Amino acid sequence: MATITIREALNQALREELARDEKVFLMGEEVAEYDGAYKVTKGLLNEFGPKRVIDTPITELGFAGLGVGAAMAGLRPIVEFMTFNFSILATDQIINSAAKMLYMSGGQFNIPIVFRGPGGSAFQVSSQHSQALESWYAYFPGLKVVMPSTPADAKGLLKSSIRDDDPVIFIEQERMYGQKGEVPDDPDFTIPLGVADIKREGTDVTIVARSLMVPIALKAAETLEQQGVSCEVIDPRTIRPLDIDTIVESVKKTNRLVVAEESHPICGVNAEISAQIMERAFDHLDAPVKRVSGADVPMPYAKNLETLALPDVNRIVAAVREVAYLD
Amino acid sequence: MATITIREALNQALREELARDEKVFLMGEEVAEYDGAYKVTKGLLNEFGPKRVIDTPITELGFAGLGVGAAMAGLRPIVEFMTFNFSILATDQIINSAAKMLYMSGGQFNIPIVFRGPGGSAFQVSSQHSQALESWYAYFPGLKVVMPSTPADAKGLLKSSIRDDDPVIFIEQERMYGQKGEVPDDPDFTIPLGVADIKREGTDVTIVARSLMVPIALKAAETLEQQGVSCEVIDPRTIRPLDIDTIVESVKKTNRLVVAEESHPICGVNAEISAQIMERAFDHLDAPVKRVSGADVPMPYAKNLETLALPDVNRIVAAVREVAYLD
Amino acid sequence: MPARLPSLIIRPFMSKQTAAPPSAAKAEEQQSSTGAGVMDAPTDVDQEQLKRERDTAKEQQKDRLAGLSPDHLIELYRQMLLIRRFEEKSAEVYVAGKIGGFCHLYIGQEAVGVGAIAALRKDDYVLASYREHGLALAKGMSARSIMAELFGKVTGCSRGKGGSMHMFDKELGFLGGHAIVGGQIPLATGTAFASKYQGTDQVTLCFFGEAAVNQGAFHESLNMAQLWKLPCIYICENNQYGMGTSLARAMSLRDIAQKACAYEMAAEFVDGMDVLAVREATMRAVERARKDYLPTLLEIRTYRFMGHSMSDPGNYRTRAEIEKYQERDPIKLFSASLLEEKVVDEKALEEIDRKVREEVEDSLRFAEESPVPDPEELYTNVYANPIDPSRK
Amino acid sequence: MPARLPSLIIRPFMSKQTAAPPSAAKAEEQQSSTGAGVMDAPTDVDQEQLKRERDTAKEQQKDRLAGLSPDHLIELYRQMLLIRRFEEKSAEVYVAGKIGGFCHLYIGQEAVGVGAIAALRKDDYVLASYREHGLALAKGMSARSIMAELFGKVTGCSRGKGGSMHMFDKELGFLGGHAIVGGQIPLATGTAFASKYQGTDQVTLCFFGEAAVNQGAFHESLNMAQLWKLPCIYICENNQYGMGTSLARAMSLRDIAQKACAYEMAAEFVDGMDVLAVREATMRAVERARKDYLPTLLEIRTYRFMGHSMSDPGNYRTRAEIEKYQERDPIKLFSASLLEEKVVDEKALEEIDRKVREEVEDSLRFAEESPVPDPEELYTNVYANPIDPSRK
Ligand SMILES: Cc1ncc(C[n+]2csc(CCOP(=O)(O)OP(=O)(O)O)c2C)c(N)n1
Ligand SMILES: Cc1ncc(C[n+]2csc(CCOP(=O)(O)OP(=O)(O)O)c2C)c(N)n1
Ligand SMILES: [Mg+2]
Ligand SMILES: [Mg+2]
Repeated sequence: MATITIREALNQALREELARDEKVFLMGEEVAEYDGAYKVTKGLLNEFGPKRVIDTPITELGFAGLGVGAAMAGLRPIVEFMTFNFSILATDQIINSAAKMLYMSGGQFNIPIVFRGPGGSAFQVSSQHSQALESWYAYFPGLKVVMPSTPADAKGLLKSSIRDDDPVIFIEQERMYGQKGEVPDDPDFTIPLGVADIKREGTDVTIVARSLMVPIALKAAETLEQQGVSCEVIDPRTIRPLDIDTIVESVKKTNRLVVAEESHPICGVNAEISAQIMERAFDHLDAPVKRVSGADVPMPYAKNLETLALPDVNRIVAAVREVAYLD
Repeated sequence: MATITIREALNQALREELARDEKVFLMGEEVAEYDGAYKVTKGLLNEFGPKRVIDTPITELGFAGLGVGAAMAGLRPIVEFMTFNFSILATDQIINSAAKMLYMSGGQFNIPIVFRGPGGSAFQVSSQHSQALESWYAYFPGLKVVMPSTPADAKGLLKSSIRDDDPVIFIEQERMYGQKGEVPDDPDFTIPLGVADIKREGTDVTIVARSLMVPIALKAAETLEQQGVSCEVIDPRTIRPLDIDTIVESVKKTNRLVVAEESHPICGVNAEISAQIMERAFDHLDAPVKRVSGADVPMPYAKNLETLALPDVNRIVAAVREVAYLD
Repeated sequence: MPARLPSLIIRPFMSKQTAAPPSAAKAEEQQSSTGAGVMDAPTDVDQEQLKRERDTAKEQQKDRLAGLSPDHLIELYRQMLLIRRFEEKSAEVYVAGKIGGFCHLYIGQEAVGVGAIAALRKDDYVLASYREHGLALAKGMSARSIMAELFGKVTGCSRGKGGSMHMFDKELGFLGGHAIVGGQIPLATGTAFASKYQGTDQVTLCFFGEAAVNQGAFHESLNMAQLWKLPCIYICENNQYGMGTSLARAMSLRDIAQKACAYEMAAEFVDGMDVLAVREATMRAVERARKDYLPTLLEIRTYRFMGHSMSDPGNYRTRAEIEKYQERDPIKLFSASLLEEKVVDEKALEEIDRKVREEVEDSLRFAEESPVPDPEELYTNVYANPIDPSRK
Repeated sequence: MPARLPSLIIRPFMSKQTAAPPSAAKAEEQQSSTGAGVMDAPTDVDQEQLKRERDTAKEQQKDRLAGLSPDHLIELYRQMLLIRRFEEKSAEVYVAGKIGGFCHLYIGQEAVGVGAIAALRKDDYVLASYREHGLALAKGMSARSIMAELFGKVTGCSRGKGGSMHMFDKELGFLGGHAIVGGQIPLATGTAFASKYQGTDQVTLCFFGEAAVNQGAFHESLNMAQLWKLPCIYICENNQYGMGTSLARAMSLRDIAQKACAYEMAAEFVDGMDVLAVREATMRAVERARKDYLPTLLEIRTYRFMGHSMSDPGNYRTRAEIEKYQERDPIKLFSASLLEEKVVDEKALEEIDRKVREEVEDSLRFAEESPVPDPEELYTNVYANPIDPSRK
C-alpha cells in the first residue's frame, strides 16, 4: 500500500484504464499538453499520445456530445470538465443524450462514458466557480453519480466508473486533490459502484457525509468522542444509486441521523436521504434527521463570507448534539 | 368572475402586464407570428407589435442570456421556452447569470425576468420532451420557482412574477392549458409569490400537490371522503421560496402527510418537503411522510408505459390510506 | 406532371478546389416570402451563367441516368415512393387517433434522404432529428419496425419507448432520432470521431434542419470536425422553415453552405428536389470523408409539403408557395426523368406503387397486431449495468 | 525601448463597404508556434501591399497624434500605465498571499481596453470576462474599489462578493466581470437590445478572449445581433492562448474577424498593441452602432505577457515568443510615439508614472484598511424582493 494523494490516485486510475483498454480515451480542456488544469492527467499525453489524450476547444456542449456519440460507436470516453461548473453548458448532452439513450433506443445504445472533474467549493472563486451539482445530476434516471472522499476510493471508484457500461458523473473535490491516504497496489483493485462505506463505526449517532464533508465529519466525530458521543460516519460514495440499506442499518442501531453536505440545501442529496430514512426507518428515529448544508446563497468571494457559507466541524458537532438532545 | 382556461388566463396576464409597463416585453420561439406553439401568446403580436413580442431563432442559450442582459439594462423580459425541456440548453444563463447577478454584483444588478413555458409531462412525446425540472431550478438560491394549477392562480401568479424584481421560473403544465376555472375580473388581481393555497380543507391527512397533481389529488380526496377519510389538499404554488408554514400548520392538525408530484423522485421537491416536515413537525407525525412521484425512469413513448410512469388517483388514494394505517 | 427535367444546380462553395465564395450580401432577395427562386442557387449567381449551368445540367442528367443501372435508378425511386406512402399512412393513422405524440412527416424531402443515403455503405452511420421516418426507411429499416414504433408497440425499432422522434437500429447504423433541435450534431461528430479513432473508414451522415444551424451545438461541432478532420458530413435539410419561422426571420446570413467559411470547411449547395444531385454531392463528400477524414457541410435545399408536425396547420405559408414547390415534387420530377429516358414505363411505375402500398399496409397490420410493451418494460433499459441495491 | 513607430495594420474584412475577404486557407502559416508574424495581419495579404500599408501607417500615425489633443493622448497613456501598475501590484499582493481565488492579469493587453473604451461615451455599456481589472479601470472605476474587491472588502466595487472575476459598477456602466467563458456575449447582446428597445443611442462593448469564440454562445449571439441589428460591438481580444491552448490547436479557422462572414456582420482586424489603432477601429464600429444599430466584430490581436492566471506558470510558451511580443509592448510603443512627436518629454512620463504608482499604493492602503463584509452580508443580495415566509 502506497500513501498517495487523491490527485495521484485518480491519475493512476486513468493511466491503468487507458493502458487496459484501447477503447478508453480522455478528452477535455487542457488535459493533454498542460497535464490538466489541476494536474490530474499529468503525464498521460506523454504516455498515451495525442490520439488517446486530447485537448479540446472550450466547447463543453460540443465535446460532451462528441463523447456520447463516440460511446454510441463503441468507444469508452472519459470527458473531463475543467470544473463541473462548466458542465452546466453541457447538460443537454448529459441529460438528454447520455442519460436517456439506452432507454429511448429500447436497449440498443448504452453509453459507457465518464464525465469527471472537480466540483463543489473551491478557494475564493465566487459563485460561478463554486457550485455543488451532485443533486442536479442525481435527479436523472440513467445517470450514475459518484463522489469519492479518499485516495483509495478515488482510484477504486474511478476504475469501476470507467469499466461501467453506463454514463457516470464522477465528481472530485477541488479542495481535496492534495489529501493523502493509502491505496492498494493491486492494479485490479476496484470499488464497486453503489456501495456505501462506513468510515468510522459508532453507536450513538449516524453521520452521513460525502466528498469534502467526510474528513470534516470524521473530525467532528473525534471531537464528539471526547464529549462521550460515539458517531458512525458513513460515506455513500455513490449518490445514484444510493446505498440506503447501509444507512438504514446504521440508523437502526443509533436511532439518530445527521446528514452533512457542502451543497445548497433545497432539493439536495441531504433532503433525499432524510426523506428515505423517514420512509424506511421512521420507527427507529429518536429525533428528526438533521441536515447540515452549505448556505442557501450563491457562493461569495470574500474569505470570511465563504467560510461562513460552508459547514464546518462545529456545525456538525452541534447538529449531532442536537439530535442526541444533549444541549 | 369569468370562467376561462389556464391558457386564456395566462394570455390575459401577459396582455395586462404588457399594457401596464412598457419595459415588459415577450420573446421566444414562435411567440409572435405563430401565436405561440401552445397559443398562450395568442393575439399579443397583433396588439403590441413586433417590438414588444418577438420571435427568436432556435437559440435557447443565446436568447435567455439576451434577456438577462436586457434586464441588466432596465427592461423586464418575459422569455418563453417553447417547453422547459429546452431550457436545459439555457441553464448556464439562468443559473450563472440570472440567479447570481444580484449577489455577485454586491446588490447592484437585480434581474427582473420571467422564464416561462410548459413543463412536466406531455402526451406521448417520449423522454426528451417530457421532463419536470422544478427541483432543478429550486436548488438555486437567487431564483424563484412558480407552478400554478388553476386559471386564477395562473393569472395571479404570472402577474406577480412579471412585477417581481427577481428572476422567476414559471412552469405551466402542458396537459393543463385547457383546464377551466373562475378568474377574478379585477385587472389588479394578483397572487403573492411564496404563499401556499389550501385547495381543500380536511382533518385526517394532508396532501401536498402541485401543478398537474393538484386536480388528481383533489379527485383522490373526493374518493377518500367516500371512504371516510377527510383530506386537506395544499398547493404550495411557489416552490421556491416554499411556504412551509402552511404545510406545517396542516400537519399539526392531520398528523399525516402525502406529497405528490409527477417529477422523478430523487432529490425532488417531495424529498425537500418531506425533510422539512420532519425537521419542523416530527413530533406531530403519526406516520412517515409518504412520497408519490413519477417513475424513476426516462419517460417512455408507449401510451401504456407512459400512463404507468405517472402518479394517478389510485396511487394517491393508496398512499393516503397507508399513512392513515387503513389497510 | 412537369415534362422538363429537374435543373441541377450544384455549386461547391468554399471548398479549396473551387473559386472564392460569392458574397452573401444579396441573400435577402433570394428568400422572398412568395418563395420565388428559393430552390435555386443563391441569386448572386450570374444569370447567364445560371442558364448555361442549367443547360449543361440537362445534358448531365441524361448522362447520369445512363450512368446508373436501371435497377439502381428504380430502387431510388422505390425508396422515395415508399417514404411518401409511409408518411401518408402515418398522417392517416395520426388523424384517426391511432398514434399520438408529435409526428413530423418527411413528405417533400424524400430526395434528400434517399439521395444522400444512397451514397453510403451499409456500415456507415446516420443520425437525424425527429423528422426521421424517411431517413430510417432509406437506411434500410423495415416499414414494420417503424410503424410499430409509431404505435408504441414492443415490436417497434425502439421497443415502443422512443416513438416517432426516437427511431434507432444499431444493426443498420441508424443512430436516432433526436428531439432536441441540434442535439444530434455533436453526437454525429462523435461517431465520426470514433470511426477515425478506430481506424475504420466509416463515415457519418448527420441530418438536421436549417433552423438547427442557429444552435451553438452546430458551431461547436463544425469547429471540432474541421480542427480534428473528422469524417462527418453535415447535411442541412433546408426546408426553409423551422416550425412557423422562415429562414429569413431567424438567420442573418441565409446561405447556409457559406457558413462553412467560418470553419474553413468544404461545403456545397445542392438542389434537394433532385435525388441524383443529392446522391452525387453526397458521394463527393463521402469520398472526402472516407479517404481523407475531411468533413463537409451540405446545404440541401428542399421543402416540406405538410405542416411542421401533424398538429401544425401551417398558416404561415401561402397555398401558392406550396403549390410552386409541389411542381418540383422530387418524386414527380424523378419519375418524369425515368419515363423520358425510358428507364421505366408507366406500367412499371404503377407496379412499384402497388408494391409499396402493400408494404405500407403490411406494416400497418403488423403494428396493429403487435403487442404493447409489457408493464415491466417501464423499468428496463434504464441502465446497462443496473446496480442491485441488495447485492452485498 | 524600440524607436520605430508601431505599424498600423487595419484591414476591414467582410464589411460591405470593402472588398471580398481574403481566403482563410493560409491561416495556418500565420499561427506559427514561435509566434512569428502573429501580430501582423493574416499572411495571405500581398507582401508588397503590406509594406505600402506599413509606410502609410507610419505617416498616419503622425497625423493621428497630431489630430488628438496632447491631454487626450496623455490620458490614454496614463490609463494604460495605471492598468500596468495596478496589475503588477495585484500580482505582488497575490504572491504575498494577501488575496486569493483566481487572478487574471491584463498586462500586455492594455492598449485594447484603453483604446476601445476611449471611443465610448460615459453612458455606454462594457461587459467583460474574468480578465477585467484593466477594463474596469478604463471605464473609470477607481483603483480603490477594484483593489478592495480583490481583497474581498465591503468597500469593493461588488462589496467583496464578486472578487477578481466579478467587478461591477452600475453608475459607470461596467456590467461585469463574468467567469463562464463566453457567458458575457449573450448578456452584452441583451444590453444592446435594451438600448435599441428604449430608443437610446447607447452602445455596448463586449470583450472576450479568442477561445470564447468556440463557444456556442458566441455564434448564437452574433446571429441575433445581426438579424435584429443591435448596437453591440464584439471585441475579441485575441491574445492567442486560451489558458495553455494556442489558437491553432483549438480553432479550425484562425482569422477570427473572418468568422463574421457567417453572420454577414461587419468586422475588422486590429493591431492590439497600438492604442490609437484600437481607438479608431472602435470609433468606426461605435458610429455604425450608434447611428444605424449595426453590430461589429473586432478581432484585436494582442498578447498577454503573464500566465493565464497567477497560478499558471505558462510553460507552453517559449521565452523567445514572449520577448518578441514584449518588444511591441503597447505602453512602450506609445510612449515612444509620444516622445518622438514631442507630445511629452521623459520627465513628464516619469511624473505620470509617479502619480500612477501613488494611486495604486493608495488603493492598496484603502483595501487593506477597509473592513471585510459583515457576516450578515452572507444572506443579503440574494433577492431584490425577498419573500418573508411569515408575512401572511
Ligand atoms: C432545443 C429545441 N428548441 C425547440 C424545439 C421545438 N422545435 C422542434 S422542431 C422545431 C423547428 C426546427 O426546424 P428545423 O431545424 O428547420 O427542422 P425542420 O423541422 O424544418 O425539419 C422546433 C422549434 C426543440 N425540439 N428543441
Ligand atoms: C465555460 C468555461 N469553460 C472553461 C473555463 C476555464 N477557463 C477560464 S479562462 C479559460 C481560457 C479562456 O481563454 P480566452 O477566451 O482566450 O481568454 P483569455 O483568458 O486569453 O483572456 C478557461 C479554459 C471557464 N471559465 N468557463
Ligand atoms: Mg426547417
Ligand atoms: Mg486568449
